[in-house]
Amino acid sequence: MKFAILVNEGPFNHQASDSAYQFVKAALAKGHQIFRVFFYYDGVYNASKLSEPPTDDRNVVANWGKLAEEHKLDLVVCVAAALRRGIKDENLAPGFRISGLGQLIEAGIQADRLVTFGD
Amino acid sequence: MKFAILVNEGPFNHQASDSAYQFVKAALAKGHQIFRVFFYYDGVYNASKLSEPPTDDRNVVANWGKLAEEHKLDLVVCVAAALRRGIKDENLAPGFRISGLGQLIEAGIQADRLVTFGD
Amino acid sequence: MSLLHTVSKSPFERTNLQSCLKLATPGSAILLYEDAVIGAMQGTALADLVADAAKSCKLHVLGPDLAARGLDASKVLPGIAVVDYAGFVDLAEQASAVQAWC
Amino acid sequence: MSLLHTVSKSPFERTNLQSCLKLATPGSAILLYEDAVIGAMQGTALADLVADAAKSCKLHVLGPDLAARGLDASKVLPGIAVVDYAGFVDLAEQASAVQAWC
Amino acid sequence: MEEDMEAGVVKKFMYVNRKQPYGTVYALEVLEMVLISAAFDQDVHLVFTDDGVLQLKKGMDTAAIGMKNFSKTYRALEGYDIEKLYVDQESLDERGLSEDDLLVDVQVVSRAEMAKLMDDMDVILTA
Amino acid sequence: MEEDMEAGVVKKFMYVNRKQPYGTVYALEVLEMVLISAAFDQDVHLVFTDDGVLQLKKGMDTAAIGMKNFSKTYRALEGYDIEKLYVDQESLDERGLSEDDLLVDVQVVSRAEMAKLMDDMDVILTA
Repeated sequence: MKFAILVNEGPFNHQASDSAYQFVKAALAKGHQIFRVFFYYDGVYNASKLSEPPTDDRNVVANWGKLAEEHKLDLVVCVAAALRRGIKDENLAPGFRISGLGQLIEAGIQADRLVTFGD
Repeated sequence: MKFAILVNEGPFNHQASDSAYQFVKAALAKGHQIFRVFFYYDGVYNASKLSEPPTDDRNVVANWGKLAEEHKLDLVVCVAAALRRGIKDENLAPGFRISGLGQLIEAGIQADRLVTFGD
Repeated sequence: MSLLHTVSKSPFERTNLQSCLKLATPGSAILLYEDAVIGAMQGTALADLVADAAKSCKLHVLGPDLAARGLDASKVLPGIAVVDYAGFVDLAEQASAVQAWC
Repeated sequence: MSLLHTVSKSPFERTNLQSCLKLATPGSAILLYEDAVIGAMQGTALADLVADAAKSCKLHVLGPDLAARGLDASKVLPGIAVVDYAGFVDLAEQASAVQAWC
Repeated sequence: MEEDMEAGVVKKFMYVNRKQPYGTVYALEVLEMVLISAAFDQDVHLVFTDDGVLQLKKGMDTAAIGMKNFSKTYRALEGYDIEKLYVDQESLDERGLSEDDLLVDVQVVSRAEMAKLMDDMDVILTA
Repeated sequence: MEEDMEAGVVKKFMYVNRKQPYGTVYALEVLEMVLISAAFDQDVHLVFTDDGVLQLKKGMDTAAIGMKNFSKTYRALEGYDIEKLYVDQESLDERGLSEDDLLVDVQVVSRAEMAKLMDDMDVILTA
C-alpha cells in the first residue's frame, strides 16, 4: 500500500517526528511504499541541518536523512511554513527538499492513506 | 521594577512570543527595567535570522531585534536548547546572543519578577 | 502579597485553567490571556466554574486578546476585570511572583 | 471500512481524546499513542470513560509508548489491544482513512 | 472550474479546524492548505468544531495584539468554490455562541451528523 | 556546599513539572535548568503535579521509541543537594499511581499544601 506521511511538529520538543519515523520504518519493513513525507507547521524544523543534539541522544534530522537515502524517500518541506520559520536552502539538511503545499495535496490524492503526526 | 522575561515558544506557531513582546513594550513604557529576555525550549527559534514572514504580517524576529536596539535589551538564547534545534551563531539574528542557562537563573535572582510566556 | 497566576491556553482545549484553579489560593490574582480569554465570557459551558473562582480570586482578562477574537468585553462574567498590557504589567508588579500555567 | 482515529496527547492535559470519542462512530478503530497511552490504563480517573468507549469502538494502545513511560502493558483496560509500530501500520492499512486528533 | 489536474481523481478532503485563531498559527496555515486543494479541484469540506468555531467569529480586531486579521479569507472561500462549511451546534453552545455570531454561511449540524460526514472522507487533515 | 555565587542572594526557586516525559522535551529541559540552579546555590523546590508525576515512574524502557531514557537523572539530584521534591496525592490518584511507583523519595502532599508552598516562592518556572 502507498502511504503519505505528514509531520506537524518540530524535533525534540515533541515526539511526533520520532513516532512518524518509527511508523515509516515499520511500514517499509512490511513492504509498503512511502509516497512522500511532508513537513508542515513547526514540522519544517526537522529539516534544519544546523541541529546538533547531544551525542547521547538520537539525532532526529540525521535519522530522517539516512532513512531517505536508504529508501529513496521523498522528504518535502513546505516552503511557506519554512520561510516564516527560517528554514531555507542554506540551512536545509541533506535528504530534504523545499516545495509548495501542492505536494501535500498531491500526496493526499496519490497515496492510499495519509497519516498525520503531531499538531 | 526590574523584570526578567522567559519566552518558551517559537514565533508564529504560538502567540507567546507576541505576548511577551507586547508585555515588554508596555513595561518599558511604564518606566520599568527589563533585566533580560531569555529564550528557552522552542523559544530559541525566535532568534533565527533566516525567518522571513509574509510582508503583510508582523516580523517577530525583526521586532525583537529592533526593540533590543532601541532599549538596549539583553536577548539571550539558551545554548543547549538552541544547539538541538539548529540555532547557532551563523543563523543568529541581530540583537540576540547565545549563552548558558545560568543566564536565566541569574535573571531569576537579579530581577524582581520573572514572567514566563508559553510552554 | 500573593501570586499572579497566568493562563494562556484555552480551557476548552487544555486543562491548564482547571489546574490553576486547584492551586490558586484565595486572594491570588489570575489573568486569562491569549486563547484562555474565552474562559472569561458569559454563557459558556465553563462560566459557572470561572464565576465561582472569581469569588475567591481576583480574575482578570486581557482586552486585546478578547478584541482579536471578536469577543465583546462588555460580556465578560461579572467580577472579572478587563485589562490591557499595561494592566498585565501592573498585575505582575503587584504580585509576589508570577506562576505561568501556560 | 471505517476510520482509524489516532490520539497522541494526554487526556489529562488536553481534551483531544474526549473530542475523538464524541466523533468516533461505533466500529471505528482508535489508537492511543505517545502521551495518550496513560488513557489506556486501569485505575485512572478516566478509566470508566475509556472502558465505555471500548465497548463500541476498537481501542488500541501503542506498546512502545507504554514501555517508555514505565506503564505495565498487562494493566491496560480489558478490551484494549496492545500493538507495536507494525500494528499501527496495519491499523492504518485496514482503515478507510486516518483522522489524527493529535 | 478548471479541468481536473489529476486526470479525473477527485477525493473527498476534509479539513478539521479545532483551534482558535491567533493563539496558534494553525487556523491561518490550514487556510493556506484549503486554498491549494481548491486549485487541485478536490471535493473540499471544512469543518469547524471545538475551539475551531471561534475562527468564524464576527468582529475580530487584532490591532492591539499586533497580528494580522485574516478572517476576511473565510469570506473569500466562496470565490474558490469552497462552499461546504460545517459547524457543530454543541461546540457553538459550549462557547456561548450562535450561528448569528459567524461571519460566513455555514451548515450547522449535530456532532452525530458531523461524525457520519467524517466517516465518508478519503483524506482528513486536522489542526 | 560551595560559597554563594551571588553574594549571598538565595531565592526560593520552584520548578513545576506538569508534563509526561518523552511526549515532549519539557521534562528533560527542566532537569537541565534544575541542575544549573543548584550550581547557583539557590533554594530549589521540585514539584511534580498533573501528568508531571509520570516523570518519576519506575521501570521506563525507551528502547522501542528510540529516545534516551533520562530517568536516572532524578536519582542523581541528591548528589547536587536537590532534596526538596514534592508530589501531590491527587495527581497520583487520578493516574492510578501510588508512592511505590516512584523511583525517588518524594514528599507526598495534598494540593492545598502544594498551593501554600507555591505561594511562598520567589521564582516559579513551570513546564
